[in-house]
Amino acid sequence: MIHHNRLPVNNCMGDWGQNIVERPAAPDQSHAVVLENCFFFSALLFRYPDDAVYHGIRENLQTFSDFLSAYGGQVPQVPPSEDLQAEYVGLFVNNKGFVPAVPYAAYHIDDGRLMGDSYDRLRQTMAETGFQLDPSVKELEDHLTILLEYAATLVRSVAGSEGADTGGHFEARALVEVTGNYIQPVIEAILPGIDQYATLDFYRIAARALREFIRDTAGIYEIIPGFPENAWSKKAE
Amino acid sequence: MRQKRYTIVFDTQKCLNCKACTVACKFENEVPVGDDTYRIWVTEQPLQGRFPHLHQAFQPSQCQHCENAPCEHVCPTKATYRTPEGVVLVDYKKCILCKACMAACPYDARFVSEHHGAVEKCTLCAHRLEEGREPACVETCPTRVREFGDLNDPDSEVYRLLISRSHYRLKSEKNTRPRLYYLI
Amino acid sequence: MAIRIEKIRSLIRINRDVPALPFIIAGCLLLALGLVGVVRVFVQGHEAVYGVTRQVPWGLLIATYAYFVIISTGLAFIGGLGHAFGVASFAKMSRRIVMLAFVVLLAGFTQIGMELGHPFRLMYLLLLSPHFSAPIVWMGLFYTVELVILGLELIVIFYPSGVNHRLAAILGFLGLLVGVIATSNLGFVFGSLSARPFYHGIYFPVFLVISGIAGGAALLMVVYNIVYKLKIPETYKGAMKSLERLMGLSVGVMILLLVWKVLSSLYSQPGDAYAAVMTLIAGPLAPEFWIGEVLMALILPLGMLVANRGRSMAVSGIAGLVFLVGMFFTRFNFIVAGQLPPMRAGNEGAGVETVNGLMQYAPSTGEWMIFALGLGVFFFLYFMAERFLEMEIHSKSKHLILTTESTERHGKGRQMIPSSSCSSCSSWLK
Amino acid sequence: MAIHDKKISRRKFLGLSTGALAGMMFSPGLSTLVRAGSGPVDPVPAGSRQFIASNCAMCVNKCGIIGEVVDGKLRKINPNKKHLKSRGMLCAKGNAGAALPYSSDRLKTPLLRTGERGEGKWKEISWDEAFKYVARNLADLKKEYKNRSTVAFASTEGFQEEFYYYLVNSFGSLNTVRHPTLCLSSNIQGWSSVFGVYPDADLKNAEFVIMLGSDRAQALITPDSVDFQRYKPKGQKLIVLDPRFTETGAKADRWYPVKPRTDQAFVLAMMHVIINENRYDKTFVETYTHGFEQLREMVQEYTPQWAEGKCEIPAAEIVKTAREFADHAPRSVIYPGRRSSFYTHEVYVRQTYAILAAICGCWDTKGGVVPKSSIDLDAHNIVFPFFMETRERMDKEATNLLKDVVPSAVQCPMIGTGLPTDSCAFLSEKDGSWISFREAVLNDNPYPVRGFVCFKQNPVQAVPNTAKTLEMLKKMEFICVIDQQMSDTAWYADIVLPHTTYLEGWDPAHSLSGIWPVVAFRQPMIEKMFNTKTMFEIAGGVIHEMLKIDSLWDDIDPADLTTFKKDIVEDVLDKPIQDFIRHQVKSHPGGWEQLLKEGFFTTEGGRPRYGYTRKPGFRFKTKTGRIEFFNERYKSAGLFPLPKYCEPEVLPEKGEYRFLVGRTAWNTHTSTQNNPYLWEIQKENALWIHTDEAGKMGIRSGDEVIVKSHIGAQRIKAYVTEKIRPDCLFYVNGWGRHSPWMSRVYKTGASEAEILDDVLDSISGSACMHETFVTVTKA
Repeated sequence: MIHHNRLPVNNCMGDWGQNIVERPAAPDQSHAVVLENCFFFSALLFRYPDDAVYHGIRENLQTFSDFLSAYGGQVPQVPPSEDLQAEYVGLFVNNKGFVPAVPYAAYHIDDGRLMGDSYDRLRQTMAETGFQLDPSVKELEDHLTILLEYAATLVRSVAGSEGADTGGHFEARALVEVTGNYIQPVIEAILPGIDQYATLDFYRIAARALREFIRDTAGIYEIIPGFPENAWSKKAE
Repeated sequence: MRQKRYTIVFDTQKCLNCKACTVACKFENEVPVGDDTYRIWVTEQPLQGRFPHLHQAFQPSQCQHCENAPCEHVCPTKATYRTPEGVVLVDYKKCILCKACMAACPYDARFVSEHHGAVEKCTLCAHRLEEGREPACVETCPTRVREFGDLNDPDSEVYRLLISRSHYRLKSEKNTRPRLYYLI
Repeated sequence: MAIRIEKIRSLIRINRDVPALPFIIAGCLLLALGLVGVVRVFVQGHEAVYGVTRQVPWGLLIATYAYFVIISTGLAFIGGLGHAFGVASFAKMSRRIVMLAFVVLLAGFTQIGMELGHPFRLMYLLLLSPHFSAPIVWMGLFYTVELVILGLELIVIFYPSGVNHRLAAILGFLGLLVGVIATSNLGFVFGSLSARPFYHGIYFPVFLVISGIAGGAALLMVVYNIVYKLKIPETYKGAMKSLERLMGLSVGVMILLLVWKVLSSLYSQPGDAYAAVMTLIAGPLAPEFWIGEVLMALILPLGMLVANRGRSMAVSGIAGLVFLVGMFFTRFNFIVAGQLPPMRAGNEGAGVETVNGLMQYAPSTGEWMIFALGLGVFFFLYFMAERFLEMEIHSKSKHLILTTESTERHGKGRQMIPSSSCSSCSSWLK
Repeated sequence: MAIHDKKISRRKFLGLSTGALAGMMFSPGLSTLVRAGSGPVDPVPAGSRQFIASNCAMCVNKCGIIGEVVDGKLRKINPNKKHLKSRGMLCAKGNAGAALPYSSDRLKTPLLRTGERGEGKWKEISWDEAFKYVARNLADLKKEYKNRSTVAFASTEGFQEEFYYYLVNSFGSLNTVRHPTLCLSSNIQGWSSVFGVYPDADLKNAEFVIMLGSDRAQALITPDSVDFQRYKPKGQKLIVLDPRFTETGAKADRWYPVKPRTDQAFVLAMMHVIINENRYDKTFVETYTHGFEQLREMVQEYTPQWAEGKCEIPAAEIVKTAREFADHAPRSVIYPGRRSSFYTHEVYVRQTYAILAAICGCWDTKGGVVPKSSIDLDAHNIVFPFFMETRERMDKEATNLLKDVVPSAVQCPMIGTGLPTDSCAFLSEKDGSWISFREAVLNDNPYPVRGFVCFKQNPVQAVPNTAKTLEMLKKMEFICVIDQQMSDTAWYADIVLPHTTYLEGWDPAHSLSGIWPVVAFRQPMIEKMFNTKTMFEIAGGVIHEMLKIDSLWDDIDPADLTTFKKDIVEDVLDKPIQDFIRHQVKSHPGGWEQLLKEGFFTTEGGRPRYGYTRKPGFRFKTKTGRIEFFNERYKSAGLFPLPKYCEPEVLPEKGEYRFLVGRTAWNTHTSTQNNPYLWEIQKENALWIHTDEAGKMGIRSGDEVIVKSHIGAQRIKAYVTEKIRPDCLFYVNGWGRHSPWMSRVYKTGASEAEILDDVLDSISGSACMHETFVTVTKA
């Protein structure tokens, strides 16, 4: 997670400004960039809305209004920061001793227990694609927001590898795996909890948008330049 | 080397009904939480007498590792088998989930494991035995209700208990010849 | 080659007279329902979809499996009488008998295939790692052989260039024999369970075989009534009467067996057998037992047959239909009743939840869907055959002269001359 | 996905107006992911398997455990077979501890309240902010009330509690309140009144054991729960007195369903028999004791026939038990037990038990009642500053506290004369008394308490009368809770600090006293999973922030501050905790290595030290230095010096039942009911009601009933049984949570604290949990 200890509060606005990079996208790459940005924006939506994230969501909401209304049916109002934070904690962190929408993938895949076997496999995949969690981040790798960010990163890797011989095959398979075997199980599992316990519409809409988006990704991936046909085969060699 | 004959001898009079064994078994064997998924259990026998003259016994139990195991007989694919030491095991890869063994077991010791995609049951913690460790239920018990050992070893505690104290086996009328003994 | 295709083509026709379409449509609907069940099983898993539990591991699907395969072997028995023992009235029906037996057996296989957690494992492990002391191995083996025999029989009796009667007789005899053995072994899958006294013993190996004969006869009577829209042609009336007698006799034997099974399980209250029988007589299965089993499988059909005495074929057909419904209950009741007395009492901590000392079981919707799959397979395949295949054996066929002659004789009320040595077999069927 | 659907989904995506999106690019500036190798790498471990020794923390026993850690994850917790205290066993809770770190319900990061108290609106904050917040609030309260004791510090026992007291003493409040007055303070007081100490029972070697009200088969205490059955085949005889037929009762040779509150009569009559039949140990009495003649005189009226009328156990049985006890002495045990928060006169009850042991000489000898030994650890030589702006603890300074607000405490006709009216007679300084403390806070008597810091305690569930606890919390201007889970109490806090689980962090060494003393500690079995800290780190963090606020140090000698910074902050809190532990065990060569390897160590080969109080010249910690039957301190305090029989001051009215409190072996406190492995053993609690009583009301097992006291009412399912006296009702604690703290047990079963009356034993300050009368009706 992005914690205050990583981004000093007084500085976050500035930081956030630098995070958006205007990049002249090559025409054939533009859709991949859109896809990557959709993943990254989704990651922001499901990240704890500290000041940096909160402003990030607010400032980009208009840009992603198409995305949200296409998949979530509407563009949510962004509630005041304090309300959104309370809502986030109440849904995803701690709520009267239980968590209505556990954001960890392994919890839903492996019998309601954190850090199960699927968690190990994810870390393995991350390592094999050259990534790891920033050691200063005290979270588990299978947290929904980290999974989404990882997916964004993988989209970029695949698109960037276009033309290369072994071009991004491994990354493409990792992308398929992370969306299909991790993100999808979490979002499908937590949506009912969010619907039941949410007090504001924000995460309801965001979660619905994410679920619909993820359900569609199988069809979308093939627009990524360099996305190999055989990426759907179950196991990466 | 002499062939080992593994057994568990229960002194149920020591049982506190504390359920330590059942929880230890679940972790050791990664048996999921669930009302039907358990390898061992501790039964509170029916209360006897009227207030204030009451008696109650507690009976921990599990797969009896029968020498004449009905589950083994009815298994069509030899998925259930007995090791030379007398431990009745299931080869999960061979189990077709016909559940004949569950129907045949007079002790209700077996259940379907979704995790293994097979019928599973107490293994006497065979994986621990290989490492020279006792079964988890034996080890964790506060009062040592269960004693585990080799019946072919005259120096073993189980041998000593069985030659010195009267005992019985569960449902002996079924002639399953359980390898697990209960002291009286 | 071209000639052979031509000959095969000669088998195919469109029988507009047979009211097959409604059944094909019904079959399709049932199949669709069944496929939903299949998908559910593959997505959610057996444990989630089926209502069986640790203490009642066998449920509706074992009952429906037994229901189908036992009817099939009953049909094979009747077919065997026709083919091998030259009971000519049955031999005339052989195409329908064998087709029915084959299709019903397939329907049965769908049930066990969906019931088993790993049906494909069973297929290769039966070859690689068979455990010959296990009744299921023999049951599986004999039913597989039975399927092969019935398949071969189908080829032989539908053989375009004519039926090899000797071969048909051999196969018919084998079908009868293997069928009886297979069903008997199915009975022994239960009969071998000493843990469960209600199952244990010879009752089921015998009872299932007898009930299968009754079921086969009943199904034939029902099917002929459907095919001929309740107007059975003269040529089949003899066969129908024989079927009535066969079914009546079988039901009579079933009553005899059941009475003693119940009485021996009640007399001096022998433990779990008593508890199991009490679930039928006055327990949770009482409606299924008294209405489903006693009334519909035994009293009504036998009563109808006796009262009718062969006068109306339609009444026989209805008796058959009632019996087939009742027979389902006999299967369901015996599978469930045997497992309701728990192996361990439902004391606190035992992990066994009992009500009045008994386990509980009710089939889940998923299990009913799989039953629908079996029924769908039967209706669809069989009535497709009725619709598109030549199911009659024409007297013109020179290969069937013997049969035709005997039929004519029989039709004229003359003594039937058995074509094989088994005269006793045919004579008691009159 | 079908080709067709793929096309649709692709078209939908391509239909997004992508201009702005494609032109924009998120840089990894906000990223949580880094390129592998760019930071300190935590490689994915594969195939590693370790066995790590530590000690359990699922209840108070601290049994020896060995974690099986595979690929960095805790797979199983095994018992430490060599552990001297736990005898190589591990109970259901201890086993279930392996699920604790992997529970999604854990507190993961510091939370600050943003809504109303109890509304459940929180924000995440960093530890730095949290430390600042706590320090600033402490400073504000000190400034406003000019009294450091205006902040109360509650805690439950545990290895890290030591560092909690670093925080407490660095702030300088004297208002601390711990668990003993909910548990065993009357027991300690009663036994100590006779022997000067609270001893253990040598159940391993005893031949004859009487347990009164202790359910050792379910309320597990090591090594007692082990010894009393594991060694029973050697011929040990067990007599159990309990209004319930507990599992311990089921193990007993004789179970007496004693009428509640009359156990003392049974034991007094035993003494009557033993003394009048000259079965007592004359040599022992002469050598070691004080006041035997007064005792002899007192017990004359307590004949077995008299006792039968009180406790409803036949006189002949009492005589038989008395003779057997004397015959087996000194290998006879009258079991001290642990929790004694039963009745208002409990101190006298326990004093009675202790005297029985003493007259038969069952003291400090094999098979008797034996004083605890302990292994000395090296303490850090630290002195906390002396703060001027600190007032005496409020439950000591209060006036008329007991008289005015806990009338039941002073109504006992027998002990009424000398009973204190201001505060409890013999209050343990550090422990306080929960019931009287809460009353004092509620009445601002003698001064306002406006801050509440709570370490791993859950008073909302644990202290009788939940409504009052919530009222107390409402008075607070600042509430900080340090816990592993969002407890009922944490839910009402302003700031919640997540504590590291006992499986993820280091805990200091502790000397566990007993007949078989050991030194135990904890070491991490697995890496920390979330943004949590141990009390050691939290104390350090808060104290550092406190040091930045000058007003917090304006009432001490500046020299004290310098020493404080040096001795406590620099030398202890700023160093790794391992240094602290090494220092603790430095007098025990090889002790540190032994701790790392075995999780504990012992001295003298772990053999019990019987008899050191029997050596000539030994002074017992009593006024006379002898074992006192006649308690001189009680006499000076105006209390009755001998344990005279105390008639109950309040009796149940018609239709009322006495409510009993008890435990199961799979849950001790209120923190484990939600653990899935324990939850599946018991999913809800049920009301024990005797068959005859249930019959009168037409209640059958499984029926819903309402249990009502004048404190509150609870709805619960009935369990109709012969296993309880007809005049009693019982359900086990831990269910029916006030706030839905735990998903699995929320709104299932009934809560104990919601109906328990807050009655006080005014001698020890203990809560009296068996003094509540309830009615039951069909729901």
